[in-house]
Amino acid sequence: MIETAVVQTVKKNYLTEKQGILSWLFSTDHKRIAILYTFSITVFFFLGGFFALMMRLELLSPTSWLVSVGTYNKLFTMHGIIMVWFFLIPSIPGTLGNFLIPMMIGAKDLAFPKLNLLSWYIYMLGGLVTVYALFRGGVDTGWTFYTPFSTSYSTTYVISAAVGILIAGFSSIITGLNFIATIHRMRAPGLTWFRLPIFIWSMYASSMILVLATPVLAITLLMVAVERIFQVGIFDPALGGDPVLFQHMFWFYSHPAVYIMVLPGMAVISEIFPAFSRKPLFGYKAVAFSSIAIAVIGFLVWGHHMFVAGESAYSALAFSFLSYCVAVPSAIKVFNWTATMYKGSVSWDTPMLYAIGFVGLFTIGGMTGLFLAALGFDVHVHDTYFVIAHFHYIMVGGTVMAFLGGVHYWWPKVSGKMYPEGIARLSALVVFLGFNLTFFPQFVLGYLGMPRRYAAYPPEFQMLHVLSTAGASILGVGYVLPLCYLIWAWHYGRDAGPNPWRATGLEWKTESPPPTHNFEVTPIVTAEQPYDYEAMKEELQLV
Amino acid sequence: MIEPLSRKSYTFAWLGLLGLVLLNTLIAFLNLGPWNMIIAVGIATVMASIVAGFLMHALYDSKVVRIVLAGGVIWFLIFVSLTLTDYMTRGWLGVPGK
Amino acid sequence: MTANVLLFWEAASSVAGEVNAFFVCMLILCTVVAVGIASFLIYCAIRYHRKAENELGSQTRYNIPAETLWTVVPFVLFIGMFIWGAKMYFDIVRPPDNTINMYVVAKQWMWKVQHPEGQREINELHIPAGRAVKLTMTSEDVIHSFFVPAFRTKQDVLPGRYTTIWFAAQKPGKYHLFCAQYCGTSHSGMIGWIYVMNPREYQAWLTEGAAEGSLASTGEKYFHQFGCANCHNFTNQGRCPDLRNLYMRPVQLTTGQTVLADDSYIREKLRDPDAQIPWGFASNVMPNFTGIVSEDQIVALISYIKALGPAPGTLEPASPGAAPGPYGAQPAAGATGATKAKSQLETR
Amino acid sequence: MSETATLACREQFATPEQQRETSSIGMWIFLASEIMMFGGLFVAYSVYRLSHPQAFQEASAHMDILLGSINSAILLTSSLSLAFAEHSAQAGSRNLLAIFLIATMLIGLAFLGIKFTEYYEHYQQHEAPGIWFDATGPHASGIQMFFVFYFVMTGLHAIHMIVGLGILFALLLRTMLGTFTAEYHSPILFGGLYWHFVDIIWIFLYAIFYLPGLHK
Repeated sequence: MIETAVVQTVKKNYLTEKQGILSWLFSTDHKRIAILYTFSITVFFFLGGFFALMMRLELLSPTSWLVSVGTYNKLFTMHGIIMVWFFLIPSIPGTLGNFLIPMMIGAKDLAFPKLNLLSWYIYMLGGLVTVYALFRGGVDTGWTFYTPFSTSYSTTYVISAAVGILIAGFSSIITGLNFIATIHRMRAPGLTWFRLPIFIWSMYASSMILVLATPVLAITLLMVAVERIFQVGIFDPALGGDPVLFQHMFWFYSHPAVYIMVLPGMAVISEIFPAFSRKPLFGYKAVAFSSIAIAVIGFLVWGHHMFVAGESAYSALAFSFLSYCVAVPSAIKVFNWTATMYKGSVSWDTPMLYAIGFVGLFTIGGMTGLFLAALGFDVHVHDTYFVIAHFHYIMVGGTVMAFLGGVHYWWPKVSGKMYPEGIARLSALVVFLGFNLTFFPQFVLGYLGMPRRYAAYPPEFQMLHVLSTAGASILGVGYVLPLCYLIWAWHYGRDAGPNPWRATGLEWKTESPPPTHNFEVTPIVTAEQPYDYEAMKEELQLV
Repeated sequence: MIEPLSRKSYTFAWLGLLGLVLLNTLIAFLNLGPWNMIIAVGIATVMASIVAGFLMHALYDSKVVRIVLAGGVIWFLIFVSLTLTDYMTRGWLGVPGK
Repeated sequence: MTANVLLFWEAASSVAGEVNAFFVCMLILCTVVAVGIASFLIYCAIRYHRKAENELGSQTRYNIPAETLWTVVPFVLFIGMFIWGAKMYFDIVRPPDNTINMYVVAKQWMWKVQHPEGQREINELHIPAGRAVKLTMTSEDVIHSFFVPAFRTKQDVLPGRYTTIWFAAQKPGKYHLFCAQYCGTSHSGMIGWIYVMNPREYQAWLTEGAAEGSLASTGEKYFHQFGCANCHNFTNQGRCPDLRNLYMRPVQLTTGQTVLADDSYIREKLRDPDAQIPWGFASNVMPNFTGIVSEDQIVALISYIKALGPAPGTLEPASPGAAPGPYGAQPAAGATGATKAKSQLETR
Repeated sequence: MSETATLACREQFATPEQQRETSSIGMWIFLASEIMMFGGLFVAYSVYRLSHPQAFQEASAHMDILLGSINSAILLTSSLSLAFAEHSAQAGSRNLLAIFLIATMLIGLAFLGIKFTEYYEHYQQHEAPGIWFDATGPHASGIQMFFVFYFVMTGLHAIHMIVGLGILFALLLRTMLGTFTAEYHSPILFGGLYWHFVDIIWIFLYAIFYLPGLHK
């Protein structure tokens, strides 16, 4: 039983409360900041996607034909930097997280609204510095900045890019801090931890990583910048440094960062499955704790990026074992999502299609992770397209699918309008097929021995590369379609009403779009469990 | 609400800290081999606990605050121990170069 | 494409078969699981498709036995994968005794190989089939990675440090050599070929190209050129250690520790002479050769020291038992290379 | 706490108590993040300390132990002074609060003055890597590494000190404007948390940079 008292009809919502560009740029409303984030990450997504498309075109031919080898190196570097730090990491937390966390816990806003706005500005500043590096001629170190290449050999704009990422890192820390404090202290009366939606649990786990891992990235990039500016050997063996130490420090951040990217995706999926099966999420407690387990164990596995990098065999054994341990909570989640559909009332709306696609792709991505965690097998496929395919199945097949699913699911809440269902289902299908055609051949390429970051390659790999490029163009269409029809729907979609999906959760108890303070009266939660569809019975009979 | 400590207890904490700086410095003049570093960092840890516990009121603040503080410290220990595991176990398993 | 698939299964080294076997087993297991999950998703989507707009699903929340099952079973399977993966790892990285020892110096963007017999190759490596070959590798600039897909093995090549890789090619042929770690502009051009030859052809190839003498003899030349011989002149006056019978022997240091005089130790002495001073010797005696001696020259010098063999009056050559260090498996291999190189030295 | 409930709080909070607790958690999370930031440097220091033991020992002997020890005492005293400021704030005594804030800032400035004097000494002795550095002898590269970490870590610490001084100055202004009362003074406590945390970092920096070179 969730009681809310929406007494009077609200004329103004958060979109119409104030007008003018300045009312957006200086807004501390978490919903408006979420919209600001949506604009920015969309721009960065298509920028990063453009680089990816250029790379795929270049790889149509075994020889370097479209761009020079040096340009290709800059393309994959900028693709990685922009997609990881300016799209994937802020994507779901910055947009859906910002919008939904206060609404789901019945709060008026995040704990620190000004910091929230500040984090967007910091993120944009970081983005601008990185784009500056891009326009000055780009960076060619790879997004991993491996030393001593990045510190002593690259002649490109490494410092600008590193500083841009460092700045964006502070934005991540502030966002994470804000979420944790909000979830701890801003919950509505009666909303205990085990009454929270899984979205909140997963975002909490993701925020833990943001806060504890990002500062290590900041300090690592700072050291790279110091080494480049002052020509002192922090990581350069010629001056007594150790390049493997850089890898430890980098992956201590960057492996957990994978979970920063995918946990919010899992958060979205854990909401979509119950809503479109009209059934509580199966194994709620196991799913909740598995999020926390992923966040904690995820910090203990970074050495699996270094099995052939010269780390000790003993260390490699430990990291391999721990990597298998972190796969257990992910497996639990997959089985629980699947079980949620069993004996449900399953609809085929677009968010559900994305969610089912997510589970399929995430399963493939996760299971190829089991291949990679095996020490002896990793020796062969490390730094090949097998790895590329694996993490794209997690990042794109996982996070991006979840993001698109979430955008469709909460679009009625955000905009107050419905999106066109038919074309949305079609584009979900296009994304799914395009994605598989792009990345599945890369598993084969990887096992055949095609190394990553090659602008030119032996001709026997061409067939698979052509397939992959063909898939990429389909995938590109699949991403442009939602952009078009969602913008259309913002103006011309039919009115959605407060709860078009008949879903549970506090965010559906208020108007669409919500009023500036989310709830007219602070809700009091009395339901013993989340996803309380028993309480929906009355509402459903009215339909 | 955090109850204020008395000025007297702050002063005692401060005197204790000054004493520990002195102790740490004096011990550093003795050559104890590898123990020098262990003792220096150990005494520093005791000092840090005094500052965190009394001056920063971690001992008197809410449980969440202590969990957050413990989280920061534990994560740092994870970082340092797993990194050093690599460096200290090179060659343990008889694999050349590893 | 068919050629690809053939290459795919080609087990060109002694460990490749095991990697293929692991791959196939994992592939079968994961396909079964993935197909199972996908079918269940599709079955549920169709079987439980919403019939009426106001329909509700069953409100089951927990099923502890099922949840325990799908937590424990994957974990047990994962442990199995870990054990197999770890076993395979040691098969791949631990070299057998009796390897042919070669040196690789990588630089942007080429592979330089030095055979003990003195042959030098760039972006090519000729090896005999059926013999285990061990490469001791270092880089002059950035990190590279020595990757031979057909051999299913790979190792990063680091500046300032030696790493090793070994493989025993099974049958003659021509195989790709790739640099797998991004190393700058022409990373994709840092490729080469491994030529696996019949042992007899290999011998012929060796004699054809043997123009400048063995690697050890080149090392001897440098040993005089850089003035090493002025101090390390075997008269053992007490200022400098006698380098005979040093290779792969334990050395007691002034600090009381014992280290093994392996390739890395000798390399380190040229780079940072006072880092690990042997017992009974003073520091600040040997000059620092950083920037003076190149990586190529260092491997030649190491080969020379390796070839110097036992000191006069010592009857036994360096034996595996004499080196209780962490690299216990190496001395026999080292000794074989050393005796071979030494015999070449003597014939000169 | 019934009388505090009537006090104003920001609109997203229900009560001032909720606001104080939330901000306190936020501050501590920030400090946990700071632990990891300095933690990265401590990890790197440990690795190089293990691989260049003699060089680090030798380089540490170049530290000015007298100035370092004085600075430790000074910084601890500034923490005491700030603790007194917090105490005065809780007692509602605005004048004492202002006096102790000013005292803390002056002591903090003294710390920075001594720190920069040390930096200048190192510079004059050609111990500033990347700017003016010569070291000879067998451990030159290790000594340079020590000084790189010395400058990066104490430099980052000094930046934190400067930020801390800025925070104290802002708090002082708000004190003079009469913002803080016995009921509402939590910003003073949060400023204090930050300042004491910076103090903790110095305690460790002192132990790893100044002390190892004292014995022969």
